[in-house]
Amino acid sequence: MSSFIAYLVSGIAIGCTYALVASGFVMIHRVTRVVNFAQGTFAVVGGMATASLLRHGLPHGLAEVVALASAAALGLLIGVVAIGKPGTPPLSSVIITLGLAIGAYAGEVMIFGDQPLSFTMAHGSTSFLGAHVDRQLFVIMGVTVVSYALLQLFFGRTYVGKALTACSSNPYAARLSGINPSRMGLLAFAIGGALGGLAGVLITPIQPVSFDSDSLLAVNGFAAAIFGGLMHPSTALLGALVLGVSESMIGGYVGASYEIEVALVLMLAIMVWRAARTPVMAEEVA
Amino acid sequence: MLQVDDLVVRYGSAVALDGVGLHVGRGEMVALVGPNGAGKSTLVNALSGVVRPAGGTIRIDGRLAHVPEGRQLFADLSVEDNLRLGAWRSRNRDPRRIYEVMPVLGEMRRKAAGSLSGGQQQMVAVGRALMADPDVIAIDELSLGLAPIVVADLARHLAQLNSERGMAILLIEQNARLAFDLCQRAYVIESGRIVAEGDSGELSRSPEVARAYLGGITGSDTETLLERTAE
Amino acid sequence: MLTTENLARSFGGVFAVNDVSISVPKGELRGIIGPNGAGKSTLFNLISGHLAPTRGEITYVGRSLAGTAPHRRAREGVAIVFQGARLFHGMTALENVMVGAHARTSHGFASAALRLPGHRREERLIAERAKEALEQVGMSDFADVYAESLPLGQQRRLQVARALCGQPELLLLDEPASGLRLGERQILADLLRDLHEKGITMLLVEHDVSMVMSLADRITVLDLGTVIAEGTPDAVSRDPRVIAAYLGQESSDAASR
Amino acid sequence: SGSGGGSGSSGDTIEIGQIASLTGNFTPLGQTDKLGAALAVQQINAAGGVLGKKLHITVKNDESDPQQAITGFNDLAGSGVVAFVGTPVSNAALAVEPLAKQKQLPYVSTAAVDQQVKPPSPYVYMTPLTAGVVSEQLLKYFKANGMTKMAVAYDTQNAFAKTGWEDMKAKAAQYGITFVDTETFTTTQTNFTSVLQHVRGSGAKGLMVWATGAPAVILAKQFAGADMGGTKLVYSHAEASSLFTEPVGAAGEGIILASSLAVIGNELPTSAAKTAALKMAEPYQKANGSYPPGFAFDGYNAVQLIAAAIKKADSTDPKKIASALDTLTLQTSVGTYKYTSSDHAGLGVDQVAVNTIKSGHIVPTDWTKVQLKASLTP
Amino acid sequence: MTGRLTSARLVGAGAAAVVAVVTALLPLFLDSSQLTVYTELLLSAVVTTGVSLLLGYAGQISLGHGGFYAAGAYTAALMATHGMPSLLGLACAPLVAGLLGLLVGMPLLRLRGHYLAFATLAFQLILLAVIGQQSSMGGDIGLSGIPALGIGSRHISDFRGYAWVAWLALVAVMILTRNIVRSRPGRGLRALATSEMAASSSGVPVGRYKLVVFSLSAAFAGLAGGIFAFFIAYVAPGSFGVLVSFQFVVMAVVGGLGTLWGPLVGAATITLLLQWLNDLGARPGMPDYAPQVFSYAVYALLLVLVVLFLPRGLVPAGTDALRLLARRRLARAQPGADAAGAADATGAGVEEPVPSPQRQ
Ligand SMILES: Nc1ncnc2c1ncn2[C@@H]1O[C@H](COP(=O)(O)OP(=O)(O)OP(=O)(O)O)[C@@H](O)[C@H]1O
Ligand SMILES: Nc1ncnc2c1ncn2[C@@H]1O[C@H](COP(=O)(O)OP(=O)(O)OP(=O)(O)O)[C@@H](O)[C@H]1O
Ligand SMILES: [Mg+2]
Ligand SMILES: [Mg+2]
Repeated sequence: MSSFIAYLVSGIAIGCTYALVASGFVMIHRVTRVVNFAQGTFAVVGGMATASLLRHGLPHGLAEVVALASAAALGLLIGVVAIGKPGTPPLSSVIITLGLAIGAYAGEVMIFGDQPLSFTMAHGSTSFLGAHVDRQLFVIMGVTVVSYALLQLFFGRTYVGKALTACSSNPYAARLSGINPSRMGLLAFAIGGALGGLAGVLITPIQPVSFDSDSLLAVNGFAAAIFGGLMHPSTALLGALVLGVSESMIGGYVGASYEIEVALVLMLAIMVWRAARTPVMAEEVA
Repeated sequence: MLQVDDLVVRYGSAVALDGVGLHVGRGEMVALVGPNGAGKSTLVNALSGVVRPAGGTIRIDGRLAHVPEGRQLFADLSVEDNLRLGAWRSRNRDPRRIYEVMPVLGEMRRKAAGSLSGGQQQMVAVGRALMADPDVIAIDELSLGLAPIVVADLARHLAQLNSERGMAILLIEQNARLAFDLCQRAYVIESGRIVAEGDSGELSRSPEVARAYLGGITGSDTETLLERTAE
Repeated sequence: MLTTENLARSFGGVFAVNDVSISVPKGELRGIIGPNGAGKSTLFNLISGHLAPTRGEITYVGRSLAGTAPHRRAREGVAIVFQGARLFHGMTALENVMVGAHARTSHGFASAALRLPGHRREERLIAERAKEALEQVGMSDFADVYAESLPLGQQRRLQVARALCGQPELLLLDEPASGLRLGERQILADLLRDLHEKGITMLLVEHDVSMVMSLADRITVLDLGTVIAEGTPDAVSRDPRVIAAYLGQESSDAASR
Repeated sequence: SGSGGGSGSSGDTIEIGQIASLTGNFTPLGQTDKLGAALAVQQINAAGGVLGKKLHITVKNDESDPQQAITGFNDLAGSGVVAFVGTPVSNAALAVEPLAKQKQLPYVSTAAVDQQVKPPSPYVYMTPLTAGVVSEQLLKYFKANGMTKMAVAYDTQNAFAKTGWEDMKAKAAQYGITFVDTETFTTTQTNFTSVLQHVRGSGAKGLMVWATGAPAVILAKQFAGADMGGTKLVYSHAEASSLFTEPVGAAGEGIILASSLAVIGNELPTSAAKTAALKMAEPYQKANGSYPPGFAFDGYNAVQLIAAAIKKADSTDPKKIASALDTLTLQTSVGTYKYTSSDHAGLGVDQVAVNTIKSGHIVPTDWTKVQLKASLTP
Repeated sequence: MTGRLTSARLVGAGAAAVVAVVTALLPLFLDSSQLTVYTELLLSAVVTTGVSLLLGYAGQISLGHGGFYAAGAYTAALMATHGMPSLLGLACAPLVAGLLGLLVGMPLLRLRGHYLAFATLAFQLILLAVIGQQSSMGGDIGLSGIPALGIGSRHISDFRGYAWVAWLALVAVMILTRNIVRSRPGRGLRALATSEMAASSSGVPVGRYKLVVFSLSAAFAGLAGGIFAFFIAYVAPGSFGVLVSFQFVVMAVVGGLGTLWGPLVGAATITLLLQWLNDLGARPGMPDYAPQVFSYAVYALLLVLVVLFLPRGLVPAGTDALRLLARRRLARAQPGADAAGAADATGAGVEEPVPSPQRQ
């Protein structure tokens, strides 16, 4: 039983980190239709910046905030390159983000070095329903719940949130209504950067992060985000939890080597099943 | 209100508009007619700034709203959100005034705009532009896919906004008779050039215009449509 | 030729088409009118196979179409002109029309890849038919223009040409005249009359009432997903329910004049 | 074929080729490997070179990728090098090794994977400790410290880790050690909850980890955060450098890890071995700011071995260099290599130290201190 | 009009022939390391041609072609190491990959857009993980000692032979692609890329076409993989990572989607660029972090610039420039001829796509 609890909690927490990366994907895609493959980079920058700022003597709190701000600024920068030039088709923007993700390696190696960095946020472990659980996991879960609630409210309830959605739904019509899709897109990139950075800040204490940790984070985050069609935060969260918990459970009860395969097969099965039930009509709006 | 001089628009090396001049005064309703590919949509796209002109000047006093050709909604958002976003630059975001004109939309306010029928979508597109409380409205194909009753209602409503609030209207309409009857003045555009302009009554009496845009098998019904409008 | 029996389709519990039973004999031009949201396009989507009915049955030349994929229906002669543009981007107008010939041709990947002689013959045939179809809708001059850069009116006509290139036996037309100017409408009307004379069965949805009235043999009126009237143009335009739901008093007078 | 072995180098230089992972996952290994080799070349040339000629080394980046390693090998082989310092990436090393045989060019590998030399194949030699000798020494340590019930976790995607574990498994019974729990993971794994949970439930006295790079660090971190009671965490020699101790930080305290003697050069009792280690370590530290990791010693030694073989063969003919290597004995920075035609690995079990991490530094365990005193001081 | 067209076509055919001959003769003048690059480049071009057929024409994105590449390589490697004739192994490589494409495509091609991109990516991850656990397939460590390609006792003994095998494969794949694209099924593919509804109502069997083209492009990748296995003589899951699949898509986009020559140009550009950066960074005198930082930064910079300023890719940009040049020269020769040029420019040459009225 205590094993089960341990797997469950760790699965949920890992799922939450995927969800945070995913939320950045959703944020950016929902506004710009660009799948931002530099999303993992934000997490890396967030995590590594926090670690190295702490090493340079900045206090907790300030270090995290500065790191998040840098991730947001990086997001803005990537946004400017990826969608700043009018008429860049989404596929080109996607390739650009991929290129920038690789280019970011150069900066990261120069600034943070090529070794993994880590730091401690919440100390030690605690006993939870008979299982030993790293305290950091609870921090991750708490922050994720709050961010998702805010995100959901933002897109679902606020006027600006609707305007952001409108930009990807039909940029032409958005412009006609006076909404500036480019500016909104940049805003989304900045927020997406901050969300990615947040994921990094929270993960680094349990998983040291190096400049090339981005691909794994990006793949898992993308997997979760795709679950919600890169559009719906709540389904993305669900996808992330399915992914995290199933990985954890399979790792615990079957064997760690099968974790990824089984989780991916599960996701594929759900996606195909869902697609089989939606007619082409629904996807090709007339 | 709206003043266009010497407007030139190119797509690559093809010239879509070639020195177009046009004027809509406050409280005026002006029709723009012309065959397929004449450059009407290009002109209104230039007005709202989504197409960059290669030359000429555009001056707009106040707020311009644009009903685009072929619907163009935010398909994933609800009807109500579509309408509210029309008021991005205005303060009044209450869509009820639109529901009064088009009650169907009120019934469907929660539906995703993309799942509406073609005609219903056109209503949303018109409604969204009206939400902006514009000083000038450019409507590209008003009656596209709309049932006759609805066209009549909308035409009446536009006329009312025009007379009561002085809203200037530039109307592109396939049904030239409707356009001429609704608007005081009209321009005829062909191959990117204005070829005729003037009082709609006079224009419709011109034999060339009448042959190209008014006569033939259709059209007789619109007279009566407009009688209703005038009521 | 085509019959529907108690055909129904709901979206989230609301019926867009509800118990529609119509029967269109071969060679008829049937007009379908009704207010916005009456279910006309939904009906077309059911017939062309893009939507599965919630209930009911569609029979085409004596056979049920249940479970038949859209491309099979196309091969059996059902063609559709969609309400939206739905053209193929990155292809010229001529190529767009050539795709329409898929319904009547057969050479596949293997014979194309190996350039078998039959393939060449068929390619020539397809190109001829496509040019002919473009000619019919009066768009020969635009053969080499990319479809997405055509103005709206031309896009509508191109769709008609694409449908014709498949040599259909049943042609579903969803507002083919929308966005067309008067002169262009007349050309289209002439074309439809021509096709009618050639014996092609047609279903025509159009909000230009006088156009439908002048072309159709019979008219079916839909409202809220159900048939509220059916008959000759004359009879329908005098039907009080139709006037109340769709035409409005005065315009029905006009239509019947 | 387009490339010949080339019969030595022209003029007054002797060309040596090096393949190293300058980018990709194994960058730190390749970078330090390259620095070590460069230092050896510099020292040899400063001392007058070999056979009156200067050594010149050309480095090809394998991007941590076997395919690129092959590209690099062919490139260098075509340009007439007489011998190779091999890549530290074990998978790449396995891919390149057949080419060395085919092209008949001596290839001194810096990858720690036993398959290269087991069985010994002509032209292929290695400088790092083999997993075999490391396993043996660690098993001895377990036995001496009463850690008879052990758990193991190894990276299935890493040739070094896999063979290391297989070797240890084969010898365990000999030393009375039983492995009560076997855990596997992948190079990219980031969550070790299940591994730790299983180990906790197995009652093992220690967890032996065979891995390199990121997973080793992450596992150590999560081990520290999981409250594992008295269970010891044990690593192989792959982690014996600041590349591991720095990112692990405080979570590393008390971890047991193996290494070559050179890695703890400063801690060795005064001896020829210490002098040899510091001859490499001190200039390296001066130039690069930190004590050299094991990989740097590997690169350094590879060059030393090649140079010694050239001198012994008195020729730059690759075939003659190879036969010289087959009978070479050389005191190097990490200890004494004794290559024979049946042993292309050269180092013995007494060249392995078992250490622990104390305030961020790698220091020998008491057990090793006792042993070293016996073996190194006369 | 037709006169102009056929002469243009003739010029095109002539240029293609010249390129073919030059590339066929090139291996004679390359040294062994250049031959390696040459061969890897052509193999990438073979896979990219498939990816481009899928993405550029049929509009279906795959981030999993590295998986099919691996499938071909493993098929050839396993058959050859089990003593089967190497030529049979090579022949089976595209077959097995194509079959796998069919099998995988059946469920996955129900997905569209980003979903499909993810699903193919996941397929590759799963495939590699499964291979990694099969000790009979060499596991994660890989299979080495793959015998050389040959018939009976005659074997390809040097890299030049493989360079020509790769050349043959590329020529075959390009001819096949050209023939398909310019034909009835090709038009069907291009049609379904924009609207599956309209395509199916025109009689295009959308599901089947997608499956066929997916499987075909998988087979291309498998063929390249088969040659790769014999060429490198070592296969391991690590050689077919996810980044490889991304790389193919990047090559296709950089070269120009929807063009026949784009994949080759894209593959050549990217491969040579990477090779150049690699050599440059490892030069003596470069700082330690140089290869690392340098290769990332320059690669990213060039990629971004190309995509940003030539969004349609290198090949379309090149042909546009050539056409412009030709027109200028024509205009200078006979001043009246400019009008002819203007006629075919409708639509094609729009510099800044109008925020297009989508979803009509
Ligand atoms: N995006 C584009 N790229 C290239 N050419 C275009 C583009 N949009 C329009 N054109 C061309 O510009 C000309 C004018 O088109 P426009 O859409 O303005 O005509 P229109 O008068 O609105 O026609 P319709 O009545 O059919 O809507 C046409 O020749 C058309 O082909
Ligand atoms: N995918 C869908 N999801 C939900 N509702 C739908 C969907 N498609 C159509 N509807 C609804 O079904 C009803 C009928 O739509 P349909 O498009 O058939 O109308 P129509 O008769 O063609 O109208 P119009 O003349 O405006 O084109 C409408 O109320 C519409 O909102
Ligand atoms: Mg228009
Ligand atoms: Mg409709």
